Amino acid sequence: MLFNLLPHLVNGLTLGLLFALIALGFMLILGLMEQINLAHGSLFALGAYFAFVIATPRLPWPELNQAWATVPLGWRYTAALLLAPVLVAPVGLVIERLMRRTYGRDPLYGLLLTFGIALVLEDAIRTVWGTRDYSLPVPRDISGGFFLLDLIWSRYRFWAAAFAIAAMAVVWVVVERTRFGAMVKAGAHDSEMVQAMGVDIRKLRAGVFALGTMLAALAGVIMAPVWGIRPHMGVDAVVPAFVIIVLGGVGSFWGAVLAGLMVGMVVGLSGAYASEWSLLSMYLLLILVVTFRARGLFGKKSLLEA
Amino acid sequence: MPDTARAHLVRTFTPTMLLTWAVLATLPFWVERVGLYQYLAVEVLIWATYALAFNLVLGHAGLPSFGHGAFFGIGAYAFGLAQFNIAANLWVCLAAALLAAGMAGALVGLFISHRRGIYFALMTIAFGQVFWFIAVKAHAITGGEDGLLRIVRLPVELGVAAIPLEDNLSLYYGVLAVFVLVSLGLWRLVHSPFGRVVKAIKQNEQRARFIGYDVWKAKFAVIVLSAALSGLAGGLFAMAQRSAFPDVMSLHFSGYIVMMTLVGGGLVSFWGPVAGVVAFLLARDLIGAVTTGWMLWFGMLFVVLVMFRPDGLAGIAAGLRAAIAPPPRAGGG
Amino acid sequence: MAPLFEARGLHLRFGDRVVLEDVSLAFPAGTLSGIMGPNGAGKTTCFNVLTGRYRPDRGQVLFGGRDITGMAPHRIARLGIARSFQLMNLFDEFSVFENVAVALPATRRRVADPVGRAYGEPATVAAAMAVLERVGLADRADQPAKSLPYGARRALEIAVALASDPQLLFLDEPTAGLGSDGRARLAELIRALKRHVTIVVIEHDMDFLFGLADEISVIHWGQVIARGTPAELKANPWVMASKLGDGA
Amino acid sequence: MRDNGISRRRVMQGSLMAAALAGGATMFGPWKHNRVWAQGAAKPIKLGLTCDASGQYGASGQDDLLGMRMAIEEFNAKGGVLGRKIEWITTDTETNPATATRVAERFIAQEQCAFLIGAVHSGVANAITQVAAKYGTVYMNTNSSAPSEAGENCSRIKFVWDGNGTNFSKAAVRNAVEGIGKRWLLLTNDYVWGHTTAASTKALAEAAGAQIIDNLLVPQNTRDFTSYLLKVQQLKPDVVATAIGGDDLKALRQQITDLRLEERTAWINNQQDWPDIWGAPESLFGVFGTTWYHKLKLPGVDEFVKRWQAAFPKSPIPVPGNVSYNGYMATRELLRAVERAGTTNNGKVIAALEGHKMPAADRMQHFDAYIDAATHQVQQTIYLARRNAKPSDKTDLYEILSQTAPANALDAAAPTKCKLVAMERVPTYEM
Repeated sequence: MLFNLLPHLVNGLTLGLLFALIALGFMLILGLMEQINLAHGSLFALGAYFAFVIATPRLPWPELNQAWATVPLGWRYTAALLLAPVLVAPVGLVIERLMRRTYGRDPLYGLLLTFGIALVLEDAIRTVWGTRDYSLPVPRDISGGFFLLDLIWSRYRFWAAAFAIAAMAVVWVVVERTRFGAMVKAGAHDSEMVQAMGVDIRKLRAGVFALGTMLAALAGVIMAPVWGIRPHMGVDAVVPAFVIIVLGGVGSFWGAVLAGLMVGMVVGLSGAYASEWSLLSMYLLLILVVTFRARGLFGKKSLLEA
Repeated sequence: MPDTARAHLVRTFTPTMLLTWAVLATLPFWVERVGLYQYLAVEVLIWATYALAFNLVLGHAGLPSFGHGAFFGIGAYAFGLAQFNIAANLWVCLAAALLAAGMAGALVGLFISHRRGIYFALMTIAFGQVFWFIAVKAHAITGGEDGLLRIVRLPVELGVAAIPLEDNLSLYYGVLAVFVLVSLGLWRLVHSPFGRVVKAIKQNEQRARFIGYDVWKAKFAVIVLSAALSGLAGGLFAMAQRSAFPDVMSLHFSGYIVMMTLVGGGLVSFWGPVAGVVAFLLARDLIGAVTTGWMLWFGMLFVVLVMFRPDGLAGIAAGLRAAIAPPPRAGGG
Repeated sequence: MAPLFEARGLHLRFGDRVVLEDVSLAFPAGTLSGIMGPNGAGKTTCFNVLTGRYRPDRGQVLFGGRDITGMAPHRIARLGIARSFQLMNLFDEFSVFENVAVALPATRRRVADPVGRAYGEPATVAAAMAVLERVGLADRADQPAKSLPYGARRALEIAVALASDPQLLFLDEPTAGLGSDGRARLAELIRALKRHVTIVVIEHDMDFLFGLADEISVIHWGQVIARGTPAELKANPWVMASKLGDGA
Repeated sequence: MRDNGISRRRVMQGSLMAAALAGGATMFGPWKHNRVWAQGAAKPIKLGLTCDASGQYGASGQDDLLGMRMAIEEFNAKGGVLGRKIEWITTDTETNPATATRVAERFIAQEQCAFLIGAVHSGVANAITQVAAKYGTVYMNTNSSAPSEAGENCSRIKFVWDGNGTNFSKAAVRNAVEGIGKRWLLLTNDYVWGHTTAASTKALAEAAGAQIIDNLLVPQNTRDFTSYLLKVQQLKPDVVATAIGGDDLKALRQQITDLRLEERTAWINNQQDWPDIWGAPESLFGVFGTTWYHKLKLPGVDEFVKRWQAAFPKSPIPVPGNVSYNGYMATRELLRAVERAGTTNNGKVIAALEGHKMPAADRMQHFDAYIDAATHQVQQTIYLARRNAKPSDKTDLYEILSQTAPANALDAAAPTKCKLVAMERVPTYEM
């Protein structure tokens, strides 16, 4: 029994790490700026599409594209991984700029604004790239399968999980161990204090948003080979992201990580043993947990409840 | 102070109300002349009823529900299931739609009426997804994604006579009757003691509690009522569509009703949601006929409205009125 | 005779911070009591425990001999205890009239009525106007609450509390942000109210309180460090030296 | 003119309106018409093309549309039908039944379309059918292949042009049980199409002597199949028969080929649609079904492909596939039926379609096809194919393994489930 269960636990673990990665940027913006960014999913999708354009390659300039196509896939993929988040960041900054009008108002407006932006971006993606699916090519070294526990596993999945851990570690260091992080955390709770420290709060917010956006886009690039690339992928990502945030507790880094792992486990195990319920499982988990712990696992009281 | 007393006495019928009803009552006579069609008019009315019911939570109680499509959809399924399993009678089926959605609202309300702000919104999304998922999944009952088909547009049984609602025109007037009743009822409600207390809770929950109101109970009642009326609209939608589908319960559709209500100005105006529904459905139909990317444009319009005019069309109209004539003294309107 | 309102041995901790420690207070009917203390001393927290916002870890709150410890705020309010807030806490979208009208017992009794007209009865309007008359806002009844000047908002804050026709009225720093004119008028108002209702006032402003209160309790570090009439406290050099009243 | 009450009412409203406006200008709707008729010519015949442009089947719907447009253009090039030109209108049905209902209502009531064509999603097809049935409007379901379309959800006014799940199972299952192995695992999308298809596969496989060791239900919109694939590996079946649709299948395909699981187990898929394949050709796996392929070695195919390419040089998919083919065939046969009937009268057009035989050469398939009078489904050649190891060009993705004659792929149960209403009970019209 345990031997049969083990593969599904391992699967749940890797899946959970990926879920946590998807939720990370969402968590940053929500936890530090107390703004819900429902366009998170669209930024995630944009990251995947930009990576697709760079890696396949499908650059809009024919000559450059031809030259770039001769570069080995490994380099193109690496370039996509590094560049796509940078390219999506300006989109996030535009969203932040638009959102400024909602600061200080009911957080509902931020939610509505980003909902509208998400619809616009999804339709923009559809207009530019069409409704069809694309797949992101992955270098041979990190694709294909390998044997473990007498089963074939996807190599990419473990690579992606490792990458998720690395990304989370970087975010943790930035938020917990740098001056920038300290300012951001202070600014979230007392913007006057930060201004008194001589920091431009607007730049700080833009910085947080840019970071959150890049994380969303990065998650998009990482998830693209697993989920495929299509206009709807944004919604597929933002819904688990918010489930994880609420489950983990708004503003809690470790809450988001733990919640991501829990969701991954629940989805993975229910997929194997009660497959019809696997999509519903995360919502049931959410309702169950939040019924007993109103602010999620590690949530603190927040402005968002007002 | 007779002046003050008068300012707070709200009339049962107002010019806006009568004008809205009159425009809607004559709509079938000119809708085709302006390049539209009867069925669209039916949908406009149904969504308008739904939006008024939804605005009870969003605009009047300040509860941002992002899962209301669930109640609309449950109403639609309940209407069809009652028709097939209980009795093919309009009253029975509409009552079933109202009750089933109200019960679902009560269940959700138990979990969320003590939540606030964004937590409330997130929990409604979660519940909306659960209901949507169940609707897709329980195909033995709902027909799954194929939908619950062959729902009949039942006649209005009045004991001595039965008025058929088979064609779009008569259905339109049937739905109009419901719309008039619902809008009148909600108008009374928002100006009743209960309605004012809910409005007070929206503005300041803590204070409302300290002047002696059971805030959770009031919110619970609002959620149940709004869910039930949304379900009623859903039942009418099942009639119009002759079927019930899970799609209206999806996150997107739950978001659309928020958009319609907000665009119309539900936060500041009782009739705003109706204007929002008209704007949304017309835009969908008109822009949708030209380009498949209509949401791109409507979404941008929505974004601009949220940024600059969160009070929506009603706010813009009020602004225009104020620009033309000096503002009247504040009153219940 | 037992006091109208009594707190016995209240303890409250937030995490590892002790906020209230063995606080006992008693407010006899018909008196005006004051609670004094520096910022962060636990005055407002104490109010919040007394009015049901927080439940104490230990101790008892009695109203008219009845144990109301940990009772929900709306239930406590219905028993006849009203409070105002330090940070103003009004219904901003309502008119001045409606702020008061919604708090009337007559409206509260009809809360379950979803079809009748709110404030439709002449008696309701008269009751609301009477309250506004008492705080001097009757001529502003039709204005939106958010358009009122600061002093008038302070008065409305008290009017909302008064509207429920309480036996006991808690006022949390009613002078906050008021100039000397405003304070004088407020003192006038509170003195007038004192004839009808038992009042408890939290205040920074020692002079304000000394001029009004029958008895004052001084809270510091979550404890009651002194209690007495204004005259007794004035004679207590320790209280005076700590300049507790400073900083209005 | 419609010969029911609608037209009279419309006239009455018109006069009321005219009186109200006292001769005011009439406004026209903003619809994009494809007017091809000169002033004074006979009134054109209008077709409402109900194609998804967004949602799960957006890409397929637009490919479907190209086939329809090609047939219409061919008819217009030779003077239309019955001397009348053909106009068409399309609106995005969003892969959403509620939207499809509204679009169908508009096409019939407002646009006065004589016929409706198009669907990929069975919910959308049902929604359109219900509206069309109310008005008696003849409707061609081009590409929705749920077996229920020709079974319990059949309709007198609807004709189904695609092969369905049962047809494909019949073509594939017996050979696989005998040739590959008896331990079968089903991987089924958890909705109506998946269930009905899996049920028919199960029945056929068991009849052929196979044992179904498990049926894993996969929720719709599943993107990550890892837990199912692990389970499949643990259960070690000989054959995995999938009934996974649309985007879900694309994701599954990609994950299976990435892990090379196709080498360990035999996979049998139901029909695969060309627009779904085109997005990710490298991930084709197992054996699957189709009704047509653009490199079938039959007369007329090459010429048809060239015509299609010339007509739509900007198509995102460079060659026609089964979806576009079905759109073309449905439209062409509908217009031919109008010609045969000599009228647009719906009863006569339906009569001209029912039981109609279409020679193999004319359909560019291996066997003659016919429209089943009992179910209104086109009974046609079913092809099994697999990934082409030696493609002749970048569009040459299939290796056709077999062709099954309609008689051998027939869904025997369908006529017992399908109850067509009598023609007398269908509202009639002529436009």
